[in-house]
Amino acid sequence: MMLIDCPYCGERAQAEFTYERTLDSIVSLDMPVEEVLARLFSRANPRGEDRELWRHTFGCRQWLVLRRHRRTHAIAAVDPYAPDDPE
Amino acid sequence: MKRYSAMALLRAGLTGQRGWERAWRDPEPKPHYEVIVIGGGGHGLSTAYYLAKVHGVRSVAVLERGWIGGGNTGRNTTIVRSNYRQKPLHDLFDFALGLWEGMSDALNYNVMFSPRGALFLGHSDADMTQLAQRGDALRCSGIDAELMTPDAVHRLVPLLDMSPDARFPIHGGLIQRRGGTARHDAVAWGYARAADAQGVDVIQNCEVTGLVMAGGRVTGVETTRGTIGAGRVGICVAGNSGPVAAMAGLKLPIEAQTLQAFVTEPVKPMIDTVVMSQSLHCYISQSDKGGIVLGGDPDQFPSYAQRGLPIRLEKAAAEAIALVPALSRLRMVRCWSGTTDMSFDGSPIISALPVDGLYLNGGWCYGGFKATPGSGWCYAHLLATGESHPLAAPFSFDRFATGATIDEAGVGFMPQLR
Amino acid sequence: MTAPRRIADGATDSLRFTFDGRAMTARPGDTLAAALLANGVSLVARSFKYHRPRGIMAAGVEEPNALVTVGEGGRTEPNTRATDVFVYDGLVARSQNAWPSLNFDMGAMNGMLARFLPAGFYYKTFFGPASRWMLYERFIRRAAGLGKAPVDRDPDHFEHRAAFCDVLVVGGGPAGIQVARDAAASGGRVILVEQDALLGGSALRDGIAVPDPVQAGVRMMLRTTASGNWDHGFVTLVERIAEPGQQPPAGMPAQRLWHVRAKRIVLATGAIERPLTFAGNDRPGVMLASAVRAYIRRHGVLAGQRVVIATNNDDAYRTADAAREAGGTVVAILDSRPEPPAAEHPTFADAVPLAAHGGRGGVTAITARVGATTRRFDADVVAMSGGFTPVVHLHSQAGGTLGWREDIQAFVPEGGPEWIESVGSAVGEVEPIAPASAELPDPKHSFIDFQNDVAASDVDLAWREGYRSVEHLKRYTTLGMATDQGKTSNMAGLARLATSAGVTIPQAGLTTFRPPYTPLTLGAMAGADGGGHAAPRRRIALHDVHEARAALWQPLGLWHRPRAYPQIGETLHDAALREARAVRTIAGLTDVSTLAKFAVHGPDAARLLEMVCATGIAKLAVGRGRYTFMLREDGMVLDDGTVWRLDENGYLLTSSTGGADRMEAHLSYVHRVLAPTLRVSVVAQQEHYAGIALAGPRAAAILADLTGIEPPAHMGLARAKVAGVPALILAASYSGERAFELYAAGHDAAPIWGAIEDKVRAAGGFPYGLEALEFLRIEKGHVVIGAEADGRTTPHDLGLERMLRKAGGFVGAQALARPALAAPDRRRLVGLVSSEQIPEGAMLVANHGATVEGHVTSAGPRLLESGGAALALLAGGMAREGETLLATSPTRDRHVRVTVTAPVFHDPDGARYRD
Amino acid sequence: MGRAIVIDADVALAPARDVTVLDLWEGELPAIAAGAMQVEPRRWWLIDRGEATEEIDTAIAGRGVLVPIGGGLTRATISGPGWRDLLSVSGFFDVHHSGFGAGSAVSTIIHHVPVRIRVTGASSCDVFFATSYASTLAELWQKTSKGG
Repeated sequence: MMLIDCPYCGERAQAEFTYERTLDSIVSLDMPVEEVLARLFSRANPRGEDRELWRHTFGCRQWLVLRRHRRTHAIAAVDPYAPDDPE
Repeated sequence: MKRYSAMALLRAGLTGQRGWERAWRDPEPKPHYEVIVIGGGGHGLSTAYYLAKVHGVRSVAVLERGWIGGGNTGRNTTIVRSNYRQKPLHDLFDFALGLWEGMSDALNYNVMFSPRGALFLGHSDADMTQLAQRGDALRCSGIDAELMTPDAVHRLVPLLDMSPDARFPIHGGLIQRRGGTARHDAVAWGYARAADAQGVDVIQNCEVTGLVMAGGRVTGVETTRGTIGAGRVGICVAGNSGPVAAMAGLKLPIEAQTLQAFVTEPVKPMIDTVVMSQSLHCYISQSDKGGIVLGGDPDQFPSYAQRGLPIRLEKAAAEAIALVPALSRLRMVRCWSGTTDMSFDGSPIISALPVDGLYLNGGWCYGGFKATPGSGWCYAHLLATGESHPLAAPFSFDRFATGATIDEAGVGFMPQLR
Repeated sequence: MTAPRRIADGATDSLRFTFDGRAMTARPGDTLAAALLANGVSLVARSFKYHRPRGIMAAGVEEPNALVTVGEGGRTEPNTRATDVFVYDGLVARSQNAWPSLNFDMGAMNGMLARFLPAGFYYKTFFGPASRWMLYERFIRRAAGLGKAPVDRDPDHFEHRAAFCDVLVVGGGPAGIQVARDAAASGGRVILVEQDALLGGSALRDGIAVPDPVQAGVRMMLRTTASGNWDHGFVTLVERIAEPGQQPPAGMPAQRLWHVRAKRIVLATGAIERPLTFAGNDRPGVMLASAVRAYIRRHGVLAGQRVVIATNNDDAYRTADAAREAGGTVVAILDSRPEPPAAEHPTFADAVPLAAHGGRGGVTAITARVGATTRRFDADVVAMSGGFTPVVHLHSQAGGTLGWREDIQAFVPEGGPEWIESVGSAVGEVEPIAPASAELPDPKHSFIDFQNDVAASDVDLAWREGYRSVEHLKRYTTLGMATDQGKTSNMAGLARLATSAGVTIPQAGLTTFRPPYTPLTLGAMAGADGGGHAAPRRRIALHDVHEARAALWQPLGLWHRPRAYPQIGETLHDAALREARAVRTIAGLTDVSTLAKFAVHGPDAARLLEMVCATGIAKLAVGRGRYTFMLREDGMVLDDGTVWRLDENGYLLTSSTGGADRMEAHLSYVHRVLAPTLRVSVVAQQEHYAGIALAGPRAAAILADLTGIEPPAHMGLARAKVAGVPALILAASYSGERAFELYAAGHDAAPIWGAIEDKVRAAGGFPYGLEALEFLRIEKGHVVIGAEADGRTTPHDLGLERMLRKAGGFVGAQALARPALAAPDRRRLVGLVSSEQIPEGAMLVANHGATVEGHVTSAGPRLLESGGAALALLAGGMAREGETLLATSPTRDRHVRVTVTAPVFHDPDGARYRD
Repeated sequence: MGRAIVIDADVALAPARDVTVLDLWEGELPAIAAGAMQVEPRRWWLIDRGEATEEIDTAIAGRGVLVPIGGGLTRATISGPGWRDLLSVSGFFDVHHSGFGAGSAVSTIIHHVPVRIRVTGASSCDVFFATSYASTLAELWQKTSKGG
């Protein structure tokens, strides 16, 4: 049960959050089909850090970007989602 | 291979159990193998066994990072069944079930496959229709499935809460009588011993750290015990498919997630059948030792920690008590976590990859154990011939791009919804 | 009255309890183990495999042997460690895993066959078909297991609680108390948990007083075990409010599971004494030296009169002192070290126990090698000490690493998360020991895992057979897999493995520690979610209205909705037919409150909806609505519903009940992630509005009568008061008849239902439930999310492709281009008709035994004519129109000839929507 | 902590009725809406504003919207010294935190139910949740508090 430091609400239990997807699998509606399929259906899936989109579903309902280590669960950063985030 | 039998056991008893040999050798890696299987779980070991036994390919090494059977083979709820709704799935899993039925004899190792029945409970008329539909699909494929009335369910599992105001009232069930459980560790050990007897090198403590490429083709692997050449390399490391595929620069339609299970202290027999549910992620069975083995929801976020969310275990306990109230005072003695290879349609991938000489068997989600022999059989076919076994052909790597996905749950590409 | 083994102190026993029906007495503060020892009971249990007689070995949670069943009825707790239950008046304890009795147990036959039943014997025999294995297995299963589970429902409840603190200290011994007091002194919230009923830890067995942490501002939780250490300082604690089998105080739960979030965790979890490995080390009367001392000092119980100490460290000497003070005779101290400390007891250097002798009643003597000779000592208790193993479980569970300490022959915490530290004996502040002795003349009877009967010979066998990884050893022999989770056996097992391998213990490896530290009840895990509360039951706003009309309820996810309103003597099916026919011929009303509803407002509302919905939105006129559907990003149909334009920049979107949360998240995702600059507000109003649908040929007249307004045309909307309550009226039809959905604030909607129902009944109609609604919509050919749209179907599969916006720009448009989605043999929506009822879910085949080509997704009766209608997904879809197929359901033994038709059976032109 | 004390708190459930979402896609919260409960960065709840709600509607015209949600909301008024303990039952939020005083509000989850808690005084709070869950929470609190 991780502790996620929501930029809007402060530190909250993971039970209030839902994982959505990795940041690099966000697909915009104007992307070409090949890119859409590549993004939707492939993941780096690293045994280390990745950038993930989560939602504080049972709190402020905002979309957050977690830089999180998948083996240790250490969270290096939690930021509000911003569409111009470099991937 | 010294054969196991009751007589051999008796003789050994008279000589202080001295006569047994090693179940499998501890070979040094050779410089080159026809086929290298990365991953010494049940799937990898059975692949190696069938490569040698069925296809006569004996120059085979299974490379295991740690100890064989230490991944998801040893971290599941040991349930074996084939009653999936989608035809490609139930055909593959039923082929596996057929192999389970003769596995102990074939391997000369008692894997304790125990067809005590796999029962799905229905909690509403809608559930019962879903179960009937699944059963009808199975029966039309020649696979056993039987709808049960509430009374019949109650007779089979007398401790179920049959009251109409139960939170999950029981309207009946669908049973696959050929389903059941097996001793998970024994599957890895039995295949390792039988493969070893066929000349396969089972090499433990040998981590693959890279792939050797030449001319756009995989020609071997780098390991912690040196470079090993290979004609074909088969990845078989469900739970770690992503990092291994990344060695070839590939990304997969797979995300690693944690699935937990737990077992209670042993008690005298109280539940003889594997009990599951059409609308809950809840699995209940009793091991031969007497512990009630319970499983629940996956953790629904990516992780390799092999450490899960306590609230998932708590939910599984709550649902188990709702179904079998007498479980309330039993105690969880141990829990474990597997890293599952969650594929993006919920079905496995047994396929060539877009790199020559490299193959993948993975993406088994939380359902791989029951497929072990069938998975190995089909993967051995692919690695020996370069062609997909007909049963495995639908489980291709490119099905996501073409749209020919096999989505049993119908929830799409987000593994956390599965 | 005083129990016989109690050290005379003038006090009397005030509690009564029974063991195997025998009445005994105890004192407050006694564990059941202490009370049994006090009453002279040495044989308490039988081991798992060989049914060997076992007594009490330890004084704490590490006890491997003394497992009993405590309590009666639904409070029965099997496999309770006698050392971990405090006696209360009326406690009922029974021995287990013995038949016909603890003294004479037939299962002990297994012990005689032990030479044929080594570790893993079952992998080598019982071949043949699976049915033959199941025959053997039946006997194995009966012999296995320990206690019997209760049959009755648990009469007590359990609770989950959250707690937060700056420092969580686990372990109320001297080290833990010190840390907790210091932490409290520097401010902040400090919680100290102790699994025992008393503070003190190791100080209790040495009779040393400890300072009071509560007075220092510490929140103290006794009888509370830290069972799991998870991510980021999250710890699960189990608080026992009632002892096993005991009725909790009125209104209180039996146990609480605490979810604690701590900024810092201090593990003062102490150390557990290790047994020594020698033949017969499992006999009743062979005990841990620290336990013998604890029973004397803490409980005033001397476990035996003639005490032999076997040790490799100084700690056990304190036990010798305590035994003598209590009036016992210290026959000998057998110290494996060449130079033992000076002691006022007969002490033997270089002395190693070889075998304990005796019977079921317990140990009578012990043989030891003393220097070059072998000597025998009479004893009725053997107090052994193999050194102390720091309790590192919680450290390790959270990902902490361990390092080896040669001087204490144990692992201690090393690295790990920065918020966790260990103190006291948990970091190895324990007596150093002499290296373990490898001599073992009788490995078959020298036990390592006592409960599971794993002897040294089993470890040796596993090694010879190649099960050499410590994990293989554990799994092959079952060492460490018992209910004590190897607390006393793991180190001895590792030591034996290392000896076989000729390596050091750290080279041999270590198995991982996983929660829980001690077993915890599923009841506590479930907390308030146990029993009937495993998931919320959501009630609709008009629940009581329907309840008053004797509605049959149907679960749908967490919701419960009216399924039908049967009249007396009427079956569900008949009721639904009556209700549905009334809708076709007169009128009916039904509750549609659970539909998802979203208010979408703002200058960019239409743009957001066009991204979410695959159908046209922009041209929708104010005051009008239309059917719409949404796709997942992979092109499959996600949900469907209606969209209504309320004003220039305001829309109401409805979608399916079951998909409400998913749709809320989807709308938010599209808005906040894909198009965050849109000026739009999306508000979920699912529960704000109760919804009542009025349908049937008379619906428009009834509505006009109730509101005094001209009813809106089909897919039009209006606002009016009904029964004085303001309502939004949407002229939408799901049934295939002229219909209106009336939405009003949930708290105020009951009068609307009443008013409509009166008019409907006066006209000869009825309220109708989901079953009738299902009949109606199947006949009209409306698809349902979950049935026809099963997450694998595209708009093309459902015949909706003509509604797709050609220009794209909606979620899912791109992935629809995938080639397999256009394959001609995809299963597509068709209708089926038959002269009889078509079994829902049946497979579609040409003939018996032929390949399955499709399946029936929904089926119902024709309402005003005979026969059945169904919707189905069929390979090739409408290209198959006119073909005759078999709808076959082998599981229900129903096989019906059907004809493929268009998927609409009632009013295909929508004439009935026009007034 | 006392081992044998059932929580000392009173719970009263009633329809919330007058609750309206105020969403702004532009600009600041108007002064007349001050004191509204902020539930998201750009969303507030107007509770029991009665007639004033219309004035607020006028004040935000063109840059925001008011949407009623009270028809499906229940308000639990919890009072008594044990209210924080009561909300720690099956909860995940630190209700005992010293910063969580009168005037504070939080969205969290209790016993699987999404709730919004507003602290109204030293020994009282309001908890808002969807009415469909009212019986679920009522049963939980009845079992736990002295009312049970």
